[in-house]
Amino acid sequence: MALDKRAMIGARIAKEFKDGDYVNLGIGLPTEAANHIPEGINVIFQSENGLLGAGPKPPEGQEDKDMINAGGGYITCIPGASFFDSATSFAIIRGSHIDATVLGALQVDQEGNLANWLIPGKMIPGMGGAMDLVTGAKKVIVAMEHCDKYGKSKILKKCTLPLTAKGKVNLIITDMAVIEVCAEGLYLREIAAGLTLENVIQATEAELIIPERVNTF
Amino acid sequence: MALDKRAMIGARIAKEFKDGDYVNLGIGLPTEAANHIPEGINVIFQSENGLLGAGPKPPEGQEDKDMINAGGGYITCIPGASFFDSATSFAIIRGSHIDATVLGALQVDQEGNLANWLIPGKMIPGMGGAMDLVTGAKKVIVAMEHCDKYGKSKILKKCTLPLTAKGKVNLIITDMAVIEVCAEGLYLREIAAGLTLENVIQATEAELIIPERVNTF
Amino acid sequence: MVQIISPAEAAAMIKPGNRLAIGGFLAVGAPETIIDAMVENGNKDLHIIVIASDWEDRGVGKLVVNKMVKSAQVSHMGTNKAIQAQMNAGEIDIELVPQGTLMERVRAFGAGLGGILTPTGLGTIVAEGKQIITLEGKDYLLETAIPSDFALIKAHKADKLGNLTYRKTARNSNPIMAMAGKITIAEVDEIVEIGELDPEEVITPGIFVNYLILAKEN
Amino acid sequence: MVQIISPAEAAAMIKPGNRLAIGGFLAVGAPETIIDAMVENGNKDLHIIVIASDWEDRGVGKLVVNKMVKSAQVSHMGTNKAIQAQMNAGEIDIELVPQGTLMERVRAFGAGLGGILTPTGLGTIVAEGKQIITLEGKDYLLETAIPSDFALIKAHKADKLGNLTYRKTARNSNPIMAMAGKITIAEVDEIVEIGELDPEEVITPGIFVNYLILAKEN
Repeated sequence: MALDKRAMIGARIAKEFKDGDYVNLGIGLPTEAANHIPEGINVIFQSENGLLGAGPKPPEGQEDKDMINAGGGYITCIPGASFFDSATSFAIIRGSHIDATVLGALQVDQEGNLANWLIPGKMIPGMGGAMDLVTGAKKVIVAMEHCDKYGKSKILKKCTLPLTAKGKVNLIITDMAVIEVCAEGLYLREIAAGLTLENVIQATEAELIIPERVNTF
Repeated sequence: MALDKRAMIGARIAKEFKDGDYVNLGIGLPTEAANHIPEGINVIFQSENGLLGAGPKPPEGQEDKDMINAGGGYITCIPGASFFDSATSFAIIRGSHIDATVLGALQVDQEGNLANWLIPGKMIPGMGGAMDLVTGAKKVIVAMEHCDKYGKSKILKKCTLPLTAKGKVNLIITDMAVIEVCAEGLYLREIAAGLTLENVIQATEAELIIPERVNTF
Repeated sequence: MVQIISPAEAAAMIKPGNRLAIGGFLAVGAPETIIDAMVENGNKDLHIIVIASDWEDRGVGKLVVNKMVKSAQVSHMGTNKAIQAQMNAGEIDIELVPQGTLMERVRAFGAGLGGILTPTGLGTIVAEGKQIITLEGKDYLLETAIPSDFALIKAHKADKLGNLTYRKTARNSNPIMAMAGKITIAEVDEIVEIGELDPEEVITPGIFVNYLILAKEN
Repeated sequence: MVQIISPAEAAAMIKPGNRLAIGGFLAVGAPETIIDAMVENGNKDLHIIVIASDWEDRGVGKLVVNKMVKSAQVSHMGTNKAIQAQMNAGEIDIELVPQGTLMERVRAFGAGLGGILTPTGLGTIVAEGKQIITLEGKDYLLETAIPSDFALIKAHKADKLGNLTYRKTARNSNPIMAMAGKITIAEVDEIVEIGELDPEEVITPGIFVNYLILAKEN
């Protein structure tokens, strides 16, 4: 994905966070959000391998072999951080103590189902902590490109890949749109600057509910 | 109970411990065992309110309000002690990490059932940690007077009081005898010095299996 | 993030019918300052989830003596005659729960689990009315998570993010109760600045804590 | 009490068919010294219980690459092509377990529980063949305890009673795996005298630990 698209999505994700929120960012695109936290908003990042208060990458040469995030990358921790074991980490996650989790997706559908861990016949990485995160976080945000590399919509009427969790997604943020998952279906809330309503509808297999007011982001 | 009887039972309990054992002593008579640990045997005492390495009572005036045992009495801790929460404490207990637990009893029966927490119609203290201790410890030792204050046997064919746990008692140590609970029933292993086999049999409602060799203690 | 409030403000948050998971073991590690404020505030019709009903003049025993408790899940009541008397008079509903089971049921709620399978209580009155699950020939009781509205706990130090440390055996049930409150209020001996606690020494991460109260001197 | 042994002695204890709960997360906090000794010893037909299959040249990945593993319960294998290849070739049996569920199932075994009820995995292939328990209208999967013969873990410091501390994110699954081994072997950076660890800083009480191994310098 182009750098400016990543930044745009990252910035839009970051707007979802309130001061004092505890947030878990999945690897890849979701981590981009950390670079766009608005001034005056303090967000505390959890790393599910056992850390609250994950900080930025250390300067080169100052890596600590015992300080990694859930993606395996070297990190630091901020003042007020705490370490704990993996069972406690997932008690935090599954017990709805995390305010928001942001994950990538292969597919999302209009029932809020998420598929992000398995393409049958391809490499099977395993679900890691994703199923627990999606099941337990107070708010589940999916961040992804709107379409796959063949131009096909990743927002479907019904997921075709094995699910990560059923009916748990709250918000979808892509390079084209911001879509809220409600009981009645998918509400189109925002469109990326420069795109038309028609562009988004055409790029989306799922039915979209179009409210009177759709903002630009 | 007379002091010398308490000491006799305490000393006999203490003989059950091997060097390096982790032991939980119930309140009352079982704590007497701590005073009789043989030279050269190191036993580490757990207190189920969250301590491994419970030590003796502090000298008067040196009590710490945050240092109690499960009976509420002030204690100290030994070098090598550790503090933990109550869930971890009972994970230790129920997970069979405790080598031996010693508890008092109202009744024990020949199937290894124990009743030690409730007399219907009387005060109901609650089971506290007793049910977990009896269920989880590797070896469950009951320490008590052989008969109640009316002279009635506390070792029965079948417990009549509400049970603490079913079939979990391994050894019964009283002021009259040491009795092992096996699949076939109760083996009389030892008789208190000065008593006859007949004394013990008469004082015991349960059937006793009398092996060829019965020692004195 | 946490807010530092007064004991009276804490007591005022708690409404009739609320379920309170309260830390402490025979009043050691009990949040006495919050309890005293509740007694003063006159909270009523409380459900308490506690290891023990403590002493009549210490710990949650004070809530009982002042007739503020309508029901309790508790493992030990041997040190408090008031709760026995109220139970016998039908003024208080008691569910006796083995201590280890109580801790797992409270932890389960905090950890988003529906319950746990335990061998403790099999063949006793604790098993009455409960589902027995057999796994590879071994029986277990299905014990369900215990929900709570508030956790009221006592810790030693807190930083301003709510990270907590405890002191000796006053730790006991407090870290578990702390996980389980929809709202967790921690009474502490000392509040320090962010960064003053070593991340390794934190026992309860601040994410579990909503409010801090400074303990009265005692 | 614990015994201090050599890495080779540890490897020699482990027999074909044994179930090993091994600590670490993407090889951080993995007991590398024990793993290397096992590779050298040529242990075979192992079942491993791990968060991740790590890297081909780090952590439990080395056991996989050397074809020592016949089956695994694991939550993440994305960093190790060897385990994917062996799985596709039918050389290794894999049960994929959500990471939080894996930790609870391992903890359950160590804590004497038969299992736990979790919402994680409902409506996914993880739920296939499992019992669903409905409590107050909410569904949960019944997930059973995962037994293990050995726990192989990495800690930072140990005293001679086996009390352990950890370092930063190298803590991860280690304290949970430590609870669950019928025999627990801890590899540590440093062994100190009894009394040198503050009772408040101990994360894994020595009761869970049977053997200590000093880690190779790395």
